[in-house]
Amino acid sequence: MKLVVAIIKPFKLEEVKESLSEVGIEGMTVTEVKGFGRQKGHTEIYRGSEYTVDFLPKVKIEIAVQDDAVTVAAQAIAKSAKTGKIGDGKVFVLPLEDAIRIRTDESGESAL
Amino acid sequence: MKLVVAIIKPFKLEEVKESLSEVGIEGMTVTEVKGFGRQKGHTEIYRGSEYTVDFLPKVKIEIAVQDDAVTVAAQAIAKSAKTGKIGDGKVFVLPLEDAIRIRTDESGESAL
Amino acid sequence: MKLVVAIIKPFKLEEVKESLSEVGIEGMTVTEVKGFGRQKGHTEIYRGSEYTVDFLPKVKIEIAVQDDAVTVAAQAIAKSAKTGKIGDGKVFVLPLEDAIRIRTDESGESAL
Amino acid sequence: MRELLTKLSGLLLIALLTAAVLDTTPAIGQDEAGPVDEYLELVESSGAEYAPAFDFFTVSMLWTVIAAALVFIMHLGFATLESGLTQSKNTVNILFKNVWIISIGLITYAVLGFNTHYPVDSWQIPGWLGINGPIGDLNADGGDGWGYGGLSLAMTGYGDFIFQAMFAATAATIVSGAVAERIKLTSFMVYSTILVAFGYTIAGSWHWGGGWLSDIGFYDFAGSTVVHGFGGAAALAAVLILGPRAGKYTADGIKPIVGHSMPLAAIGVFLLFFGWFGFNGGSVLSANPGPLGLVFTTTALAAAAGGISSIITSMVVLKKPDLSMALNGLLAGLVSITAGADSVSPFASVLMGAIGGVIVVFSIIFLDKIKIDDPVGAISVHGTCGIWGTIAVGIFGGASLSSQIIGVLGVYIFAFVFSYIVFLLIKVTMGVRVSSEEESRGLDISEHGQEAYNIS
Amino acid sequence: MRELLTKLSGLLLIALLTAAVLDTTPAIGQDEAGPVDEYLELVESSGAEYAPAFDFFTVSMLWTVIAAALVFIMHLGFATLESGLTQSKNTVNILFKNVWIISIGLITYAVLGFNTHYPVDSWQIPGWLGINGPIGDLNADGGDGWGYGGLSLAMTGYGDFIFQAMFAATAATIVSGAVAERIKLTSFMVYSTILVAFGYTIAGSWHWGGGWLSDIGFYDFAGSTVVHGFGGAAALAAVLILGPRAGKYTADGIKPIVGHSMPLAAIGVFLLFFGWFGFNGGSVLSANPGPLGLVFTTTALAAAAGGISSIITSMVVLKKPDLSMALNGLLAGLVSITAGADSVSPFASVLMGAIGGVIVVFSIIFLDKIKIDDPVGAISVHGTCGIWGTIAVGIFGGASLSSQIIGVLGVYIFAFVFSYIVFLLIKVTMGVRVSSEEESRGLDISEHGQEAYNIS
Amino acid sequence: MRELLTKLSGLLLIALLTAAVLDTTPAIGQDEAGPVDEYLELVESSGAEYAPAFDFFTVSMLWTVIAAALVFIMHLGFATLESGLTQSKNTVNILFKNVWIISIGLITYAVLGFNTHYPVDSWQIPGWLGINGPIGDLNADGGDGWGYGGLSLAMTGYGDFIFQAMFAATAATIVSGAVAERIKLTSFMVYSTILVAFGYTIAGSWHWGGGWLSDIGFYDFAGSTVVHGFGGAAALAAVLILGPRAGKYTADGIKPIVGHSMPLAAIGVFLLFFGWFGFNGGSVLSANPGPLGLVFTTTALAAAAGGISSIITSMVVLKKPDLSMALNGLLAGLVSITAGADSVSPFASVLMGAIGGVIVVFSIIFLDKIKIDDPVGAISVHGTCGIWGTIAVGIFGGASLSSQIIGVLGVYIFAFVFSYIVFLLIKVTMGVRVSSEEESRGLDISEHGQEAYNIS
Ligand SMILES: Nc1ncnc2c1ncn2[C@@H]1O[C@H](COP(=O)(O)OP(=O)(O)O)[C@@H](O)[C@H]1O
Ligand SMILES: Nc1ncnc2c1ncn2[C@@H]1O[C@H](COP(=O)(O)OP(=O)(O)O)[C@@H](O)[C@H]1O
Ligand SMILES: Nc1ncnc2c1ncn2[C@@H]1O[C@H](COP(=O)(O)OP(=O)(O)O)[C@@H](O)[C@H]1O
Repeated sequence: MKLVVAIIKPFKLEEVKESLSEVGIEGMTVTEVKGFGRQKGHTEIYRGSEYTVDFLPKVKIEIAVQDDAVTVAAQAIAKSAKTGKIGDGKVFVLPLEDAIRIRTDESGESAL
Repeated sequence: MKLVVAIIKPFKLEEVKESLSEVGIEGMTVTEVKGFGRQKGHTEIYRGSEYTVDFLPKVKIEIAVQDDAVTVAAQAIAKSAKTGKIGDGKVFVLPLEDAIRIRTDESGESAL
Repeated sequence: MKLVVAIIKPFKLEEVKESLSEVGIEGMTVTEVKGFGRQKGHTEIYRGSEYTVDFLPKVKIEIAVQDDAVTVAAQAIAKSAKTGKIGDGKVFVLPLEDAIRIRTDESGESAL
Repeated sequence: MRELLTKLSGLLLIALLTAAVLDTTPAIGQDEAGPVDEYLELVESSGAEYAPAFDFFTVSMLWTVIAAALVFIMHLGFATLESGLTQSKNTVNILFKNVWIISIGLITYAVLGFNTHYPVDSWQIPGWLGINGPIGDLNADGGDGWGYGGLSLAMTGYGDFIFQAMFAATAATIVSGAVAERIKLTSFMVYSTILVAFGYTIAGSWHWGGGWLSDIGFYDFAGSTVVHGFGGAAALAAVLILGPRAGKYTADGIKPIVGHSMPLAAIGVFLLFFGWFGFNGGSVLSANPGPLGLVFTTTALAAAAGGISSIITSMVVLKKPDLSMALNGLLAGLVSITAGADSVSPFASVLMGAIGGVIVVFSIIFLDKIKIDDPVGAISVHGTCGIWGTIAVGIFGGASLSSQIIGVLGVYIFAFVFSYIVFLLIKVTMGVRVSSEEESRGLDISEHGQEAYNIS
Repeated sequence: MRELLTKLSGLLLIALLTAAVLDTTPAIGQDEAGPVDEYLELVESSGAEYAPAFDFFTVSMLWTVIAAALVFIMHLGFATLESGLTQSKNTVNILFKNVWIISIGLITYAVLGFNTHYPVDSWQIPGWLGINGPIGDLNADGGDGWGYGGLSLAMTGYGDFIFQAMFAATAATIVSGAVAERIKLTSFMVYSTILVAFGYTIAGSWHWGGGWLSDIGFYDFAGSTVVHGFGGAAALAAVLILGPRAGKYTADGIKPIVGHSMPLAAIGVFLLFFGWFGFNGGSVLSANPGPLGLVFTTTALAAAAGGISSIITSMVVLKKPDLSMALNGLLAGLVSITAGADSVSPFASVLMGAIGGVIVVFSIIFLDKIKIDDPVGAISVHGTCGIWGTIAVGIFGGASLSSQIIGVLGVYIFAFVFSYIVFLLIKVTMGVRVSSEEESRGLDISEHGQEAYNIS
Repeated sequence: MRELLTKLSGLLLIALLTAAVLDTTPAIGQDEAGPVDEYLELVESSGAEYAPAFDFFTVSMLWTVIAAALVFIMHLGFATLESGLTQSKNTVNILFKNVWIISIGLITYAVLGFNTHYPVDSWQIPGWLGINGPIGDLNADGGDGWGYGGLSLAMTGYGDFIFQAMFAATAATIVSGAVAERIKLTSFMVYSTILVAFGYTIAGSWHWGGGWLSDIGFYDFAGSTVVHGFGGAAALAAVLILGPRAGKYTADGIKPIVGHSMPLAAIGVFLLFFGWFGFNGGSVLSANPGPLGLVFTTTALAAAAGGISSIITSMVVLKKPDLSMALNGLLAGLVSITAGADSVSPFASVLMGAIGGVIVVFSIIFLDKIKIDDPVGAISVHGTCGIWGTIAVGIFGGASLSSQIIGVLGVYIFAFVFSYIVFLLIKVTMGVRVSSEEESRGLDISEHGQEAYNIS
């Protein structure tokens, strides 16, 4: 199993979620994060002094999938999250050794 | 070493924390996340129009442990987080190659 | 590739970010988390009853790097995040099997 | 002399003539008739010699309606204070309840409250019970002049009504805070309606309506007992039936359920303080300069003293300067002076407020000890301090101590019993508490399908 | 008799003598002259026999300025209500707009608004258009006494000005809520300035300025039509040109854009309710006890009825007790009574408010259905209920139904057309809408480079 | 003629007779005596011919206490403004300080402030220092009628006290904002107590207490200098000793520490604007229609002008429409008009406010440049604009420019030195600043063990 971790632009979340369910992926965990990379932040001003906000709001999606589903999932995300503009984000793939469904104690792929 | 990642229902956090310390696990990192899966969200209404809230509030717990402690940890979590109702969540186990304690620069298992 | 995950004290974030860019690491994802470990929380009081706040605010930094950059990154973080006081946090290193840059579909190291 | 006399008479002549024909031609020759014209007619019609009294009547009436507006804003104070001291997952519910309370409070007061609060001569049980019908045109039959209540009331019928109507909902609001975060919405809507329509007005009629309490010389200037005490005692009964919030009292002690926004709580308390100037000041029932100034002074000083003493108490007893206690302390001072604001010295008002500020801290801690869960401290602030404030008039204000005690007992027992019975009936019929599932999820989503905050 | 007569004359003599020399020697012997001295001189100068009227004048003037302050606080009400019912990423922008509106509203009213609102004899088109210049020293030429407007106005020139000035900005505020979250700041600043300076004042002159509407006997006590209706109709025009917020109306139906803070929204509505006592009560234009009490009562009861009926409606129609609807219901009740607050019975006021509370719910749902996106419901609350409130005076208040209808048509059409043209001109010249990029990012960052919340 | 004369005398006879026996039998025959009765007696007792003056007295007294309530609400304004412009980790601390300030301010004013502010004849150093004891029963010896201060004051003793008492705490509140986020709580509690008890009242006695400033003809209507200037200068001294917040001024320039809630800040400013009508309007010290209307108008127009000019300035200088600057601009306008609200034309008031709005922006930027860290801009708003407002009366209000300058110098220097010494003494004895550890963690947890927000 793999853990597919994607960092995307917040307003793309809905789209990504839909394209994932199209490829049969119904489970995921989402976290609000702040991103730092090529895409630069913006400058704000407060009571006369400027300052730059480096970190941009992003959304992190974590999905545990069977090995064979990795590419489908990654593609689905990459396709639906793309705007072509800098800051679109990343998809990371990590090895996942085990998974347990708390409710049923099932483990392994059947837990996903 | 492994990184045990658990997604649980928020109100179960205290219980999980306690059962973990019972098995001698004192360190963990907790994140508020939103979950999406079999458990369906609820519909809300605002000024006359309905809409569904898909994502449910969950809590993510990350625990770095020695290899031999994985099962204990996973069991402790699974046991204490279980309500038997849909949406109880998952426990994932990821390989962890190295760990460093920033304060002391210790690394490896001694850093946990 | 590796995923370097660091848990640090919030007010150290700026420093860590700078020392990372010094070693040429420009990309990272940051999450506000709550930490639990050796460092104990504080007790608060509300309307006459005391209670302890166990979880301490921490910041999690995730950085995907090439294998050869891991030590540099880890060192940079450890150095800049250290206060020597309990609660400084951890650096974890996880294996990363693949990475995709959504904008360009580049994958592997070139995606970082 | 004779010459002058003639001259005077001349002046006088013009004066009276002008006045006499005012309704046909305006005084200072100009075409359209205006409010001043009409006013002069009114004055004339009641006899020119009453002009000063009439003006006083007008000033007093103005103050009465302004005071009514000030009492109204107290409801925003309650709404924000209650929201601030409870969890954000129940905020929509609390705000909603407060919109309901002020609305239903005003309507029921028009439908039957006013005439039940002031039965005048139509009691079913003289001095004890006089339930009556809706208000009519209160401006009719001289109700818009001092014809209303004769010289004994310096306001019109509507002025009297609207000022008292704003008070009515208060009782229900006090309960609202104490039962927050676990009561079923519809049940509360029914309960609060019955409480403001019957409970509050019947108890009130005993004192302000000229009932048995006024006969025994019970003294409660603006309602430490008949308003705040009533609400506090009613709240206690409701809480006893309802039980504490889930997770508040555990095996290993009290687990505080922390309020979600201190700024909201502070806004609430300052608005209540602000509105209290109308609550106590308006209870002078006229713009009489002497009492008015005294009431404003004693009210403000008692609040301040309550704030300070509660701060000191929290620092000594709790080892922390507790904001929520300081806020309750201000209110404690206000409740403690409400019964005697017009009849004690500034010095006494400071004492009364300061003692109230100490009492409230211990009362809150004590109620928590005996597992009576009052999220906002309403029972302590209004109930406990209401007792103290009323008794204190016997100590500092020259009222008969025994009458004060009888009054407190009478009203508190009635409020408790009335509330207990009504709440129990609702419990057996429709239930009073949400499911533990709904409670942990929060009433906003489970009862309203709405969330209070949506930061994006 | 003769003997007594002499005695009386003696008394009288002393009285008049004392009065006559008051400016040289204070009445109750003491050195420095004070306000009471001056006041007595004023009274003397207008003839001692007018004393009561003069006092009434003073009381009425006091009420006028207090009412002005109450109307002012309505602008905080609007600011918080609008902020609460919109997204947090646009909050700075909304607050900023409200600071702008009240500021520019007051200034333009001094520069030309007041004299355009009340052209007196200087109309360009009699009864229709009388644009005039800035105010001068309104205390001059007896403007500080009842010389101002003779006995027909119980206030000074400045009293009249400041009370009306506080009203002026309201129209723009109503639009502000409807166009929120997508309008370009600078464009709104220009638009709102023109609207308050010309649009509102011209339409107002037709009725309160003695124009053609007052001639046909149109009755609008405090402005259901000329204030709220005007704002609502102007808002509708602006929204039609501006279009809905991105993502609100999608292929698969309406996607609600949820307000970010219900406590802010509730604070706003309660403050508006509070200020409305000045809005309606002050429109009595004097402290005349009869009407004043009636107006306070009808205003409060209508609001309460609107709250209750909207709650019931939302429970029946939406199956949920919707807080945002309950809040709008209170306002709906207030708008519905504004035109007739002084001329209907309490019973009628309850009816008028209750109907308003039902209307507003359906109006909001309907506008959403036809894809008119009004984030705060301003068009429904002020526009739709403004119509109802004005017509209702024809039903319950004895006004001529036809005149009422003509008045509504006249003002609404003018407001709509005026707003449409101005907004269109601004669209073609400077643009009215932010880029979709800026909209999704939020106006706070894109327009102000500031964020409303920074929880650390 | 003779016939009529007789008739008149008849009327007169009845009038006087009735009046003469009013205390025994009520005027309009009915059993129980009420406020109007009592009032008529009062009128009688001071001589029927003073009736109008007496009514004026009553109206003025009513306005005085209402104004006091309006000034009170300014303290909620300060509390919310300060909270909004600072970090959420220090919010409990700021709210707590504001509860403390209003409480201790009222109490100390009763204990010694009032009689030190107005020493009348008991000066230790004539015209400079007159520290005196607590207030007694101010209603005694005619203090509840115009016996109090004779005709020169249209209020009772308590009216005078409560109105002035509400002002007193203001000085400390101004400092509170400037020293926020790093001052030690207990130290601030001691400091603020001394400042309001002695500093403010001594400086005030120089002008309003009939001291040397009033002798040289210094003119400060409602306190641009003696209230706002005093607070601003005292704040400057405290900040100089205290130093800036950690991390504000770094090697690579100014790092703004952003306020955590703009809605709170906006609520604060609007409430301050609202309360200012009592602050300035109440300073007319009577309900005299002429000045009252003028003061309301100049106050509102100056605020509006300040808002607009600060908006334009921020757009030009900072390239952004800065909300926090716009909010400060409104306040700047208000402070700028406070000294001359009763003595300048509306046009002048617009100018004064507009200039104030420009000054405040540059003052804030300048103070930041020279590393004087004032989180809420209190020094600029109250201190800098206080100078401008006072001088402006010499330019637009006909006051002597030299006297104005002397007055400003006198009060500002005294306030600065007094505050500096007191603050320094506290620093050496108990310390004034929290540890950097506590500062970065936030005062809410380190000082109060409480958090302001707990969103669940
Ligand atoms: N090396 C990295 N490790 C972890 N997250 C990264 C890394 N590089 C980028 N990110 C995340 O991806 C987001 C987008 O990256 P960025 O470089 O800004 O644009 P792009 O992905 O289009 O090149 C960043 O905001 C950050 O959250
Ligand atoms: N494939 C997945 N990858 C990551 N997180 C998941 C996955 N499936 C479920 N989750 C997380 O687990 C939570 C519970 O899963 P759900 O399917 O709703 O109930 P259950 O675990 O009882 O079957 C989800 O809300 C989500 O946060
Ligand atoms: N075993 C662990 N797994 C995951 N996170 C941990 C673990 N131990 C500690 N942490 C994180 O590191 C933080 C600091 O650890 P702590 O034990 O308090 O101090 P130190 O790292 O100096 O020993 C904790 O707050 C927690 O967020």
